[in-house]
Amino acid sequence: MIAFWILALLMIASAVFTVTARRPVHSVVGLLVNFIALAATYLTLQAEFLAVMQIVVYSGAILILFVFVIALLSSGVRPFDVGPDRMPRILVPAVVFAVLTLAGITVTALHTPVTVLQTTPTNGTTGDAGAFGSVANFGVALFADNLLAFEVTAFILMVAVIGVVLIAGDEGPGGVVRRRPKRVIKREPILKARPPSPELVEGSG
Amino acid sequence: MNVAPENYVALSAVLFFIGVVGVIARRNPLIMLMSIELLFNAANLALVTYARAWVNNAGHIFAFLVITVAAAEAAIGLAIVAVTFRKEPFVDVDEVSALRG
Amino acid sequence: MLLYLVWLLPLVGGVGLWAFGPQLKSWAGPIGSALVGVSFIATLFLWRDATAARALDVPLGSWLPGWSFGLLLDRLSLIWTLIITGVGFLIHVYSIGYMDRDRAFARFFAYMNFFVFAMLTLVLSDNVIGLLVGWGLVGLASYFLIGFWFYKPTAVAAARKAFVMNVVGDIGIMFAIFLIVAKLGGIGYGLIFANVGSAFTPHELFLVCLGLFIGCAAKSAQIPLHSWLPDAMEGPTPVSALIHAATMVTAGVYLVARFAPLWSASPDAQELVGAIGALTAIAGAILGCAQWDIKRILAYSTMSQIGYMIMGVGIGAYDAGVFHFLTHAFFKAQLFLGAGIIIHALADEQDVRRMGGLRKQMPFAFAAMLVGVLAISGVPGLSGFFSKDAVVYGALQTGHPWLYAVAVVTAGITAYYMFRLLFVTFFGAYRGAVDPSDLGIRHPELAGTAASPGHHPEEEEPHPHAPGWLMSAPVAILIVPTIAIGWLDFGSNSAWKQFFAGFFPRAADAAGAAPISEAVSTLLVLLAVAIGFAVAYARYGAPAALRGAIARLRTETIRMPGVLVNAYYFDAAFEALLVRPARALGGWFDRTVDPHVIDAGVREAAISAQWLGHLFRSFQTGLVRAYALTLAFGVACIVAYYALAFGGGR
Amino acid sequence: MTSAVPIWLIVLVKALIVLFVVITTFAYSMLFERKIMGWMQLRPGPNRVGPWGMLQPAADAVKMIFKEDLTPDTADPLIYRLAPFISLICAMGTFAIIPFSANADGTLWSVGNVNAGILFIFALTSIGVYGISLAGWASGSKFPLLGSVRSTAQMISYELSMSMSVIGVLILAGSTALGDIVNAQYRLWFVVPQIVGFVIYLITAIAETNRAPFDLVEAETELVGGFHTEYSGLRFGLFFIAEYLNMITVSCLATLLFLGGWNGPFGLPSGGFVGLAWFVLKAGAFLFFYIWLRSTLPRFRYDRLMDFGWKVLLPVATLNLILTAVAVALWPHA
Repeated sequence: MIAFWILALLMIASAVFTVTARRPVHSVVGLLVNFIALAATYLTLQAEFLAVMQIVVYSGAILILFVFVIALLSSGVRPFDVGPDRMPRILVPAVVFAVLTLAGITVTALHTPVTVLQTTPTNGTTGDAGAFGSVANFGVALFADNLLAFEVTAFILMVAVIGVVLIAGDEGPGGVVRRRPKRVIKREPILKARPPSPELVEGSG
Repeated sequence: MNVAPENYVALSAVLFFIGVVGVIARRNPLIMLMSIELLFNAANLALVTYARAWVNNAGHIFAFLVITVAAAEAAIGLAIVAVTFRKEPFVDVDEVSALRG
Repeated sequence: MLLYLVWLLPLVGGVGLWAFGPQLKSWAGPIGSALVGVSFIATLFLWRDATAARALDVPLGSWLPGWSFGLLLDRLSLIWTLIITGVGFLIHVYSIGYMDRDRAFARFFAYMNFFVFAMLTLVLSDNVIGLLVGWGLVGLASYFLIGFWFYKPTAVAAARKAFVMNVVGDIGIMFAIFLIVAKLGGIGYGLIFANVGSAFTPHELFLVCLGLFIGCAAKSAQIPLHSWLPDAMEGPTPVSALIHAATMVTAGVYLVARFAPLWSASPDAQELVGAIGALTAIAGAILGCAQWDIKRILAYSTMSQIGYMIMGVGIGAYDAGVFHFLTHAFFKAQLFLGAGIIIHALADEQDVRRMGGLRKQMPFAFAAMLVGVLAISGVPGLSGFFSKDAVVYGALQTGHPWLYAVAVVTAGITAYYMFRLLFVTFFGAYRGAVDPSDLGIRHPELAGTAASPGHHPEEEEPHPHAPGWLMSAPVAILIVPTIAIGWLDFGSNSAWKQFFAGFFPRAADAAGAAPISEAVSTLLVLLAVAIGFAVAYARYGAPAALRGAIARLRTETIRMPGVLVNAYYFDAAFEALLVRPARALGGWFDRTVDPHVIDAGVREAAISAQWLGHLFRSFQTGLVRAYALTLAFGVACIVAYYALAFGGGR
Repeated sequence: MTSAVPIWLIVLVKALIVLFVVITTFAYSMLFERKIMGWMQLRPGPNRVGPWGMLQPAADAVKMIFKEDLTPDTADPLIYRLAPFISLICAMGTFAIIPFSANADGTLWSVGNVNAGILFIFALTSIGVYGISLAGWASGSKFPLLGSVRSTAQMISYELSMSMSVIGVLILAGSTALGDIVNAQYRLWFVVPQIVGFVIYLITAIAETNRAPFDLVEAETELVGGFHTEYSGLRFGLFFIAEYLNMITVSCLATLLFLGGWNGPFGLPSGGFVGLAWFVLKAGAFLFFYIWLRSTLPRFRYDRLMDFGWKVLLPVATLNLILTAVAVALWPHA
């Protein structure tokens, strides 16, 4: 109970920080905290494997990409950040819609209470092998019952990889080189095979 | 599950709300992308909550797939940002309007 | 597991040779042959499983309840599989020699292997859908192979004709399958045969059998869908031997034998099939007497012999019909391969009028052809004698005296035209140097007797030469079964009858005892054969006839009745009744419907799409956040709907 | 636990013991490295402070603590200060679940036992990257930034192969719990059937910890000090500790995953303190190997490094994984 409220407050605070931070890197840090808190929340919900995945994939791969791109783009040209909107015109409808959404979801959620099948932890606590949400449980669900979805997702990832290489690679569509190729350093052999000097040849003869 | 699922769903709604504001109000493409990640995670939280409430790990699977798709989305989004930025150093999405009809 | 191997090895060959043909070069032939050979050996290993009490049935997978697909190897399909792979293997080996100078060597073997795969699919399937798939694939393979020399317009036309006619048959089978599925909800043979009596009314059963028989008639060249078979001789000779003599054209026989329970339950259908078979037998035999192209003679004889088989299985003498298929596969392959040796040696000359006297130059080919002719004519002791006798007597046993009479007469005609072929080709003097017009040949290229451009004739000397061992060995091997295989069915309790004991329904026995005994019947047939031989000898083989051969051939060619030359005007009738109206209809559509209805529709659709695009262009501002706002609006709407619809409690 | 001692107290005591041991190990592994490198290069190594230089780590610590802590003007203060702590916390966190030995009844000698133990460690190491990359970015100068970009790319590239190589072990053991993995090696260490995986793990482990010959992140000749160029004093010390702790973690992990953990070779006794001795011996050998490599091999060129990671290691690791999976599927009980 206490854990939930601490985590909830932490998540909300970090999310607000993410959205309002001046610099993208601050946003990343906020989001990182948010994700870790979310992973902890997953643990309280007995989604053990998902919690680990949340950190490994989201924090360890996706979010680090943001850091990478920020570092890549901020190398020299000009500080890569835009502050909070100077023109809050769009902020008003945004907040209106968002509040409407929030209110709607909250009303719906609170007025249709969810039937909880089991209030106690299902077959063992988090951490037991084979329990609900554990690696084994998740693996069976993923590879036995939802194999097609899994394969489709793999396909989506592959398409994304190809797309990214095409978008950001050195070559544009059709194999056209976008950027000038790198300067090639011509190496000269350190030891050149020189012809033996005539004196030496004569001397030896 | 000591805390009622409604609380988790409400938390998810709040996070979603923050994410929506971020996407609409910010002009920095990276922060917009991060706000989208927030949206994904808000949805995931709801999924995991219902999965726990109904003891059905289809919700976990779905959340996992969402994470995967989010990875693809982030990769493509960042690639686009990198390319755009390489061409002309705009960091304001309002100034990037090559798609105007 | 082994059955998978039998089934898929030729497919591997077909795909592999097609894909890697240019790299394999001359290895394509041996590889393709070896795959079929291995398939044959594997089938031999399966003999015991197939002849066990429960036949070998390997499931492949299922789609809907009652819709499981699988491979079935029982006694019937075992016979077919052995012939397809065994004779197929020999013909593959033969082709290595026959096609040695062709440019598309690998493509040929790819097609051949593909054909073997398709044929195996047809016979091994344990359900009607698999059968139909095999049926269609076989037609496709046949289309490929007839049109193998696609630079010959005649070959292309023949391939198209064969394909179209086969598709007519496919439609018949599909119709039958629809009926079966509609009535039974399943596709497996076991299910169908178990419910023959209960699920169909006699009327429906007749319709099913009719649909199936339309397929048979198309594939097995039965009247009136026969006219593609002689034209199919445009393909390479090994193709004619394998597909249009030994295996594919007998698929109709297989179909009738496979669905024997259906036929036995529908006497009307049996009568129809038997009558059509007999009609085809005699009609084909008569046309065989009027042809000069060696392959066309053999093609009409094939048509006639399949008529026998269809008659046999149609009237209920299933094992006799299947036995005739077995012997025919050997002796007809033998005849075609022997003819192929001659054609190959004479640089693609196929007109028997321009042969003659080849006995001395090509003794091996003569021996091979002689054995084949003796076998097909039904000379006692050779294979054809036993099987033909069984079929003919079967007609009498099952109470069809008229069909019996036709069959006996046909046996005589068969002997006549086969010996005619033998005498004209091998006796007398060589006529290759004689001017064609002296022989009555007016337009060699129109008669289909011109040297085909498949090989490179300019490189070849048109002189009779001995075949290479790759071509002679298969023929030599085939001689053995051509002579001996008939003894399987010798006597009243023969090995063959035991093999199929209890396999086929024998309802036809109830028709009563035959009016004459089998010995008398055999004597009658032999008498007809002897008359046929005597006439042939008198006209073409006697010393006097041989001396005036050139003049005689000339008068015969000129005075040939038009009804025979044009094969009873079947093609002309099809042309007038079907092709011309179809062309006219197509032309009308081309001029009227296409530009004013279809094109106009497409054009209007494009214009409206353009207009819509202009309309929506204004929404495309390029502002990402505006898009996001729109999305948020949409989400808000959806949430609002749910909040209003479900928010007030459950 | 039947005793009246509350569980959180036991965990706390355990954690403190491990923390103490780990910090000491870190200090002496540094000395160990300097000594060994000295001998390898035919020089004595540190020998002034205490007998054989035994008190050198303490002297270093004193120096670090009292050095001035500088923050550059161009730096982003928040991130600049945060980064070292991220590194250190992640480096230390792994020790919470590494089992060092086991009792005869199977109780593990670890602070906590997590079912998805190996995944947990991966999660922590993947967060550890942030320490370096954020530090590089926040320093606000060029060399650290380059070091940071390099390290991020390198870590992402090599973490993939590392996971792949480890999954082979997971398939063989059929569990993600570290204790189960070690127990599965009772008869045969996984280094034998997974020799390819072990070699890949070895290479990627060195790359993950940014050690020579993969220390492009802090290549002195190119980038001065890499991501920590601007750091000094205790904050630099934290990075330093984190690096060595990571080395120790990776060594422990190699011991657990491939070298049989606390199992003795040839059925020699194990468990309890004997097992702990085996464990320390193996991890120490792995550490020695690390140092040996550093003093032997030259540094990679950066593009070669990336090529090697993506075009050699990843395919080989994938192939190894596929072969392992097929083998396990064919002979499930062998």
